[in-house]
Amino acid sequence: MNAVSAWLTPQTAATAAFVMVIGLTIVGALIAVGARNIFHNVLGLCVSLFGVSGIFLFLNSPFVALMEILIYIGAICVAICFAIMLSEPMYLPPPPRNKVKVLGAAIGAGGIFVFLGLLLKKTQWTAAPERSTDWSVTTIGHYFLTNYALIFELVSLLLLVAMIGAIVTARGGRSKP
Amino acid sequence: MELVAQLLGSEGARMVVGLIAVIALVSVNALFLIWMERKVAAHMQLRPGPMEVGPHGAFQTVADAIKLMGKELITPAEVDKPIFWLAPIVIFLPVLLSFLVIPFSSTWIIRDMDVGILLILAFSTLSVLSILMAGWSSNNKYAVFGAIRSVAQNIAYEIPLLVTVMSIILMVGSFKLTDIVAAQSGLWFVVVQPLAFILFIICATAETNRAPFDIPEAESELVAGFHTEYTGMRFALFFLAEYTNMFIAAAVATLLFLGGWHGPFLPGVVWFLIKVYAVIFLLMWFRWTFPRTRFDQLITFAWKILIPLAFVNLLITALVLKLR
Amino acid sequence: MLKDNLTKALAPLNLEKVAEGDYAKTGYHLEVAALPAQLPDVAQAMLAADCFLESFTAVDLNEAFDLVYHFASFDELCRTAVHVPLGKKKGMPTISHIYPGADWYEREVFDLFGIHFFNHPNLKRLLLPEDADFHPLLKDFGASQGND
Amino acid sequence: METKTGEPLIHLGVLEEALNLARANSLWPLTFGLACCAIEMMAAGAARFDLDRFGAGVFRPSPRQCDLMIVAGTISKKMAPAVVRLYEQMPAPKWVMAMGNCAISGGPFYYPTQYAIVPGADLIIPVDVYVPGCPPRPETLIEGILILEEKITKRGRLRKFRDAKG
Amino acid sequence: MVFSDPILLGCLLTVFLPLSAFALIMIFTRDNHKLSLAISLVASTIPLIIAWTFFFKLGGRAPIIYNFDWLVSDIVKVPFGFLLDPTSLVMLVIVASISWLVQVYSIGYMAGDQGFGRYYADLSLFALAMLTLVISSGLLQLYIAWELVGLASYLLIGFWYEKFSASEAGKKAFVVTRFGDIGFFIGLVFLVIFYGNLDIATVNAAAVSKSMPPWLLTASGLLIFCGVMGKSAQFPLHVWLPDAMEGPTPVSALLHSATMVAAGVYLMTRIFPFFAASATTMTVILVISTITLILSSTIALVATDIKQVWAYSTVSQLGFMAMGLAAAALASGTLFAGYYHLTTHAAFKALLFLCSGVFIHHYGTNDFFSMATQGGRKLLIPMACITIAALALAGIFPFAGFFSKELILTTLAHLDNKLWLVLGLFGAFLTAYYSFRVIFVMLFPKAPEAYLKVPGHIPHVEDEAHGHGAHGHDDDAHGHGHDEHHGVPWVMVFPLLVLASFTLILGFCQGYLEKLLLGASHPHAMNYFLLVAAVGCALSGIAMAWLDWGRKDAKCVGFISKFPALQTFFIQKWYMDHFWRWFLNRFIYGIFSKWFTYNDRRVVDGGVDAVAFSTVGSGRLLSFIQTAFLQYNLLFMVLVLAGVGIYLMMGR
Amino acid sequence: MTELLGIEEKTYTLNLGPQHPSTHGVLRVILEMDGEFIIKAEPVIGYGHRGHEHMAENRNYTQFLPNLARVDYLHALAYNQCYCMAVEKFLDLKVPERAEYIRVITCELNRITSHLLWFGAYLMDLGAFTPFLYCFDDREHLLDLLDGLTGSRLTYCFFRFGGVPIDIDDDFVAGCRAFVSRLRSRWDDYNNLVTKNVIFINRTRDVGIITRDQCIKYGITGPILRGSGIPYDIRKSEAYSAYPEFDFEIPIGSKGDIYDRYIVRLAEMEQSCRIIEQACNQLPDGPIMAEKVPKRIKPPVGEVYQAVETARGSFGMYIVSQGDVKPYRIKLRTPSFANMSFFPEMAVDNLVADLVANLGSIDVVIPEIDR
Amino acid sequence: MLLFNQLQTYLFLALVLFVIGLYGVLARRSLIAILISVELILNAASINFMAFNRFLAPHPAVGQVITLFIMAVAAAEAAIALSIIVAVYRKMRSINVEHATELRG
Repeated sequence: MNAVSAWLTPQTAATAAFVMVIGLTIVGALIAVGARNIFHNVLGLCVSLFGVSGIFLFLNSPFVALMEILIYIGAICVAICFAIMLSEPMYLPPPPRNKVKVLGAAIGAGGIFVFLGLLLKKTQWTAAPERSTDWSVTTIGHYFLTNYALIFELVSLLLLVAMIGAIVTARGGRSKP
Repeated sequence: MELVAQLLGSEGARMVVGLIAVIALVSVNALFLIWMERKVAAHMQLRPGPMEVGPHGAFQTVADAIKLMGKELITPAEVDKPIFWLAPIVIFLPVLLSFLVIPFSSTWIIRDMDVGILLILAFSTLSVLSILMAGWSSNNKYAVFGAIRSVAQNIAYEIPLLVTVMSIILMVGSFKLTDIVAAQSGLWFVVVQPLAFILFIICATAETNRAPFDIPEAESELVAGFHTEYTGMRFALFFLAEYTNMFIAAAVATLLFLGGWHGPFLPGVVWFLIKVYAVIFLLMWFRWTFPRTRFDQLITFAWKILIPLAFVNLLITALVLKLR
Repeated sequence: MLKDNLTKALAPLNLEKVAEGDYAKTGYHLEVAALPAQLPDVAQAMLAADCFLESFTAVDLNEAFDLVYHFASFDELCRTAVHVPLGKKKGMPTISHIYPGADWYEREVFDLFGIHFFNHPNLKRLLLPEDADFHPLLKDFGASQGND
Repeated sequence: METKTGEPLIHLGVLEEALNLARANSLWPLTFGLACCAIEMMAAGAARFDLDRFGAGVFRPSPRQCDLMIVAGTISKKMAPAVVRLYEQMPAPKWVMAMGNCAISGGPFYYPTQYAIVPGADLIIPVDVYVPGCPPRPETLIEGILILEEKITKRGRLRKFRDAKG
Repeated sequence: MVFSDPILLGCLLTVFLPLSAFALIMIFTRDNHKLSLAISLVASTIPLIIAWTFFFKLGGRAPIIYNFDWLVSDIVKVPFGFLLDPTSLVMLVIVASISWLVQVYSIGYMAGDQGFGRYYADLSLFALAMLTLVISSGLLQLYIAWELVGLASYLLIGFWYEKFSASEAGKKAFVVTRFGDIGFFIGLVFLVIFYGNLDIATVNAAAVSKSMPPWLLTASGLLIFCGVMGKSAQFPLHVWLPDAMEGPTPVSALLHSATMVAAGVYLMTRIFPFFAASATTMTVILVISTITLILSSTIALVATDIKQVWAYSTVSQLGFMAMGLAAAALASGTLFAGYYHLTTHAAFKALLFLCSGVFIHHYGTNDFFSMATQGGRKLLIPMACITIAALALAGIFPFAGFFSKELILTTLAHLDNKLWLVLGLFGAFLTAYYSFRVIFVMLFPKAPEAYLKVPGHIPHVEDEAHGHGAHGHDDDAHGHGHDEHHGVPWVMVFPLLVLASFTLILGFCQGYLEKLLLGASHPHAMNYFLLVAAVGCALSGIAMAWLDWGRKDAKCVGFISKFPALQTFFIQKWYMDHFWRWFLNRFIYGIFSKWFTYNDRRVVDGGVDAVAFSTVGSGRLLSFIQTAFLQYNLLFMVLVLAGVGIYLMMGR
Repeated sequence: MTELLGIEEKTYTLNLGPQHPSTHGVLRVILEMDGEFIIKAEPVIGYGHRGHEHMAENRNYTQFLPNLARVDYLHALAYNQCYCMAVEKFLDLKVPERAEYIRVITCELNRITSHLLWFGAYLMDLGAFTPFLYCFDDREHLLDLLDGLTGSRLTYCFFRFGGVPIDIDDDFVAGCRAFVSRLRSRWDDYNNLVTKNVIFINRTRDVGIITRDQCIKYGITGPILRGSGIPYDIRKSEAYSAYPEFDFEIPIGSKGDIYDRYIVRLAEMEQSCRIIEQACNQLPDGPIMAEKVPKRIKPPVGEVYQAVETARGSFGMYIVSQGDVKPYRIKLRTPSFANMSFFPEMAVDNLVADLVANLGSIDVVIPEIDR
Repeated sequence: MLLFNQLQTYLFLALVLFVIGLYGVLARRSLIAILISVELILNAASINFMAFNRFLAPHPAVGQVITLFIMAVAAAEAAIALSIIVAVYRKMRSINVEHATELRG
């Protein structure tokens, strides 16, 4: 009994949860990239993003974690599904894989993996000497309107342009006469 | 990290108990709501509704539920099996999670998160995904239609919903549901923000796919919409989720606009439930009164009227707050 | 009077018979008899007079068919019956390009009597299953089919 | 070892009875009418007769979610394959009710040289209850449903069940 | 806070009522003409009341400033807010009144137009922009409003967008004013970078106290004046204004004569101390505005389109105002002369346009010779009003224009170089001549044949009409055919009467306004020589017009036809349009296209010649990479990157 | 590119029916769709084909009478009447006036049941459930009346050659009056719930417009025709039975869209009420059966065409007699057959939701099309 | 030292996600699949930012702000990309990148 309770500390539980989240992220990502069926890809992406959201929770930011779900899963993934339904005829068989391309991609990605892995290993990460502990959403909002106001405006503009652009580009289908 | 440790530490027991309570609540609530819907509909339609099974048909939905559990689970040959199986579960999980942050009274709450309302909104978007999964995997044209419609509708109605909620959040200055309710101890926000309340109710009706916005499952057009191919318990889960979603939508409306648990004489929980069921009754009333809107009209309504209005409301709220 | 106008309009077509009908007995104001080849012209004349095709059917007279077209008008009470004798195993020109409403009537007659219509855009069975191999309204149908 | 065919190996006694009771009290019919009888079926669901009193008022448009197929009207030969297919799409346990004379035997339309109809639903799918009439009155349909319930539970619906027990 | 402070509430209402009217009409009620009209009228009436209340209640008091933080960072502080001082109050009253009058007038003018709702939405947008511009407390806010005004102007000029010339004119106005606005913006950027503040009061104070470097003053002053040049149609950016007359006439009255184009001059008065601090700037302005005055007056001499005459007259009067301001700065005077002329000009020029609108509406033509021959003078009230306005424009006592012109001429007289004064007087003479040319033609019409010799006049071409027929109007339904003479609707007459009375009154409010604006009234020593000279110039202009156009056996060709070369020069509008076209071709397209041509000829052709043979082989080799299969290119990139990266990592 | 992928079109087919909630029975529509837009619609009928016409040739005249009620079970009495009138024409029978009045009263009552059912079912197609129940409630009261007189609720076989078999009594007349006043008190409810409902108006206005030209080319009749503004009603134009003695109007629409058809049907119920009221007031005394009706119906050689106005439009019977006890050929000209043949043109370039609205607005009775 | 309390863990996770995404971008044929892979890459970047934010940054709001920006950009990118995909599909009836070669010189 004692052994169990010693083993079942919050830390171990948290670690288990963390491993689960990582597993979710990576497995999801693999499905997102590997599966042949495009719809499975999107669902894999959703799973992966769910995992990422969990990671954000571990990184102390429930706000960003929820925004991740709201924006990425709730908006982007759904939009992708929508595009799939609008564009690709679902009943067609997936095209065969191009072996050269897959091989090349694997080599390229592997190379980058090695490169960045080495970079990661060899870099000394040093924390800032003074660190604030203010994690509140209010501060984020404050930053949006002060230090990062310009980016904020730019992003707003970008979204506006994207919206108009999306409407203009995708328009021109059949309309009700 | 600290947060996670806390989540699984002293709070653990509370959460487990809470979850069990939630599951019980969800099932009882859904049974009750379905019965209520049938009775409300029946009385609006000059007929008694379920009468024979139990007093005034009280056990009717119990019988339905038991029957559905005993039905054959058909998996049609052409479906995309894993997704077909997962969809009913996926539609149910976010609904359950939303209960984590709903305060039934000042103390009856499983976890009072700082970003509570955001959690509900974020998870409510997931239901679209499961509808998509269900519709797509069924490999049935009606189901796909239902799914596509549902997505288009949800994209259109999510925006005004979020913007409307933002105006309340702006007034309170917090995402925390208890804070929002506490801010209404004097005046309910429905008085301050009547337009927002109306917008919210309309959007919530559309989000929960209820008439007159029930086009994803429009019977006369799409047979049963995205769940055409589902049988037995899987179908029951969709039903359950729909009614639980309704409860959540009504609960959020109550928390944001109707003062949550505030009210004289009775305990907070009772007040909360009274308000929630009143809102649900309103939604039912809509359903049994209005014809269904047409798909394009529905989308046009959202983009041309609701979204501008929601933004105007937000703008006015912001201005009044800034200048007050 | 529509009746007179129609008589006038049909006169140049050299029809077999254009005569006033006995409305009290048969319900017709005008009775016309025409040959199969003349029928499209008759239909054209009817359309020009704003008449609509009220009904079209065939009667199996054992040795031949009698095709009956009924025309009437929305504006004035004037029903015209056009009888067209048609030999067995003969075809009939379609009028579905003049009266799109005749499309289904002709398909029905094809279905039930087996009469073929030339130039019909979509001549296939209407009421019976596609794979049926009989024409039930022929007088010899009962004898050949027997009981079912 | 001998087992009678059709009998389950294990009897779950009370559980099975409860399940049957639930099934009998929640018969969801398929929204499916063939001819005249469909109107009387609608009337049975409407205000005066209200099938919903017995829990049988939930007309589902999709065969996948139904328990009961009410064959209301004449089955033409063209329609017969579709009827069979609908029946096959329903999940077990499922029941069929032949409503009206046409569905029972071809009714007034059956005569020696009839070429178009299937004389009786039981020629193509198994029928549990026959409800006669041309068309049957809604009361008759309700009676048919009650009889079907009796057939399912072997005792009758809940009230009768209780009485029988007590 | 907002509800406890009626002034702030008033400011907010002034700004947001038109905004909400615009939004409401655009989104919801565009197709419901009556509702749109009601919304728009409510949203312009309340600002009108507020403006007048402010004017009387706050007129004599110290400036009231509201500032709210908008963009705040360590370096830059950009507030938004409201500045209510006499300068803005007067302009506020002008803008609110005239836009209200024009909205009323448009009920009659635009009746039955398909885009009625859109028209009122655009008017509300304009009101929003212009009112914001007037009462904004910072230059950036002013700049935003300035651009919004441009947008509204673009929308309104191109209101009848089915008509090619109208949409082209809208585009031209937009592009040309943008030319100036680039300068304006760069000027603002200068100010922000080197001074860090855009608050009007602060900028003015800094300029006066010489805490700003002089080069910055001059540079940014000149750049900002570019904006003025664009918006107030100063030479050489004046070309858009006459074309802008393609819009509906009430729009011309509101935007392109009384308020929007005055925004440039208003900006000059707004930061007058800042401008005045640099003599270089002011000299440049003086030169440009004088050129504008003379140039546009001469073009107006030969125009046959009634709106063109007033358009060029507007340009010249704007030049005159700018002259007054520049001269005042150079002679260390006050901004009063120019600003006063702005005020009076707003009244009588709006009146001129609205009267012309009545004629255009009634006769379906823009050509005033045609109007005259069709019996234009029979419309008594408009005729009387247009005559009053023309008298004011010519500067005849006791109409408003007399006083304000007199004041500007006095200011010009203070300059050392008397050339400016002479040019000003010459301008006054021309003004009187061309305005009375119109009046006399209208009052004493000759037989249609008499006008055949007038260059540019094309008799009886109704398609030229801006108002009706061509724009989806049903002539029969509305009965605006020129041979059907019926009454003018009262909604169109009422604004005329109001404006006419202003034209009469404003002249005598000089003292009051001066006291309001400057804090004290300076009784002017009447310069009798100048008085005589000015009135003399005006009267001789009128007399000349009488001789040329008015008297019974007038030749109806104008004295200018004595100098054919000059006449052609004027008719061709000093070849300004040609100049711009040439300029664009030569410098903008020319440079770029030359560059491209060069690239084409030398690099491509030469390359082909030189490596013709070797390309075949190497091209095959390279085509593996250059396949336009995006992914292969990407893969190649990634592989190289990975290789280089790993190599570098190994090295460490 | 398209060849490469083997896709010719991005359209796809959708099978609506034969079992589908909105097809009102067993109709199948093969739709070719582009997204939610319908490119082509092809109705497939015959799923309810029972061979009535073939049956007629194998029965004698009296035996065929009950069949008519099964052709259009919603307005059975009009079909009865048509057949009786046709045979009466053959036999040259004069129907007594009281019998004609009874025929008119029952026929109009039956017309109201049909329109009420359409009203409810149509609203259900549009997704509003409650009006359906309201209509059925009203309809039950009416069915009680007819049930008491004729002995059946739906498939009436009440008229005989030469008159009616059973006379009506004062209770029936009082019942009719009571029902008329009850129905009139319900118009407000219907209008508030449906006619003025914005969603309903949006879904029906300017949808499914039918022009006069199309009506002529397809032979469209009934409320659809009148919705398109053509005042054609056989009760007026051929003025059979006792109809010439009543004062009633033909309601017509202006645009020819679904909303007009809806309004026309509502107004027709009111006109039927007027006819019933007048008939009850003017009800003459006398016999209810013609004299000397032959026991054995054996019409002379010849042919007859008889048309009546049913709830769905003009129903015509074409009977050819060879002087036998059995008819030689009976052709049933049913209104929905012609109306439905227009459907493909009506459905094209609309949304699926409009298809449902259009189909419902035709008010089809499938066995009547398929016979 | 706990697993979830180390910067390296997160960076490595981000790296894995990035590489998977990169592979997808290079290997997949469907435009939508490529878009999905790009989303993965963006998420890898977000994780990096959040990790630095958690362990290194002087002020913890900054990383969150940037992550939120990334989300906004991703949303805009998805909107445009999807509309392009739909448009491309309308035009070419395919969303296979290897078919979208009209740019080829």
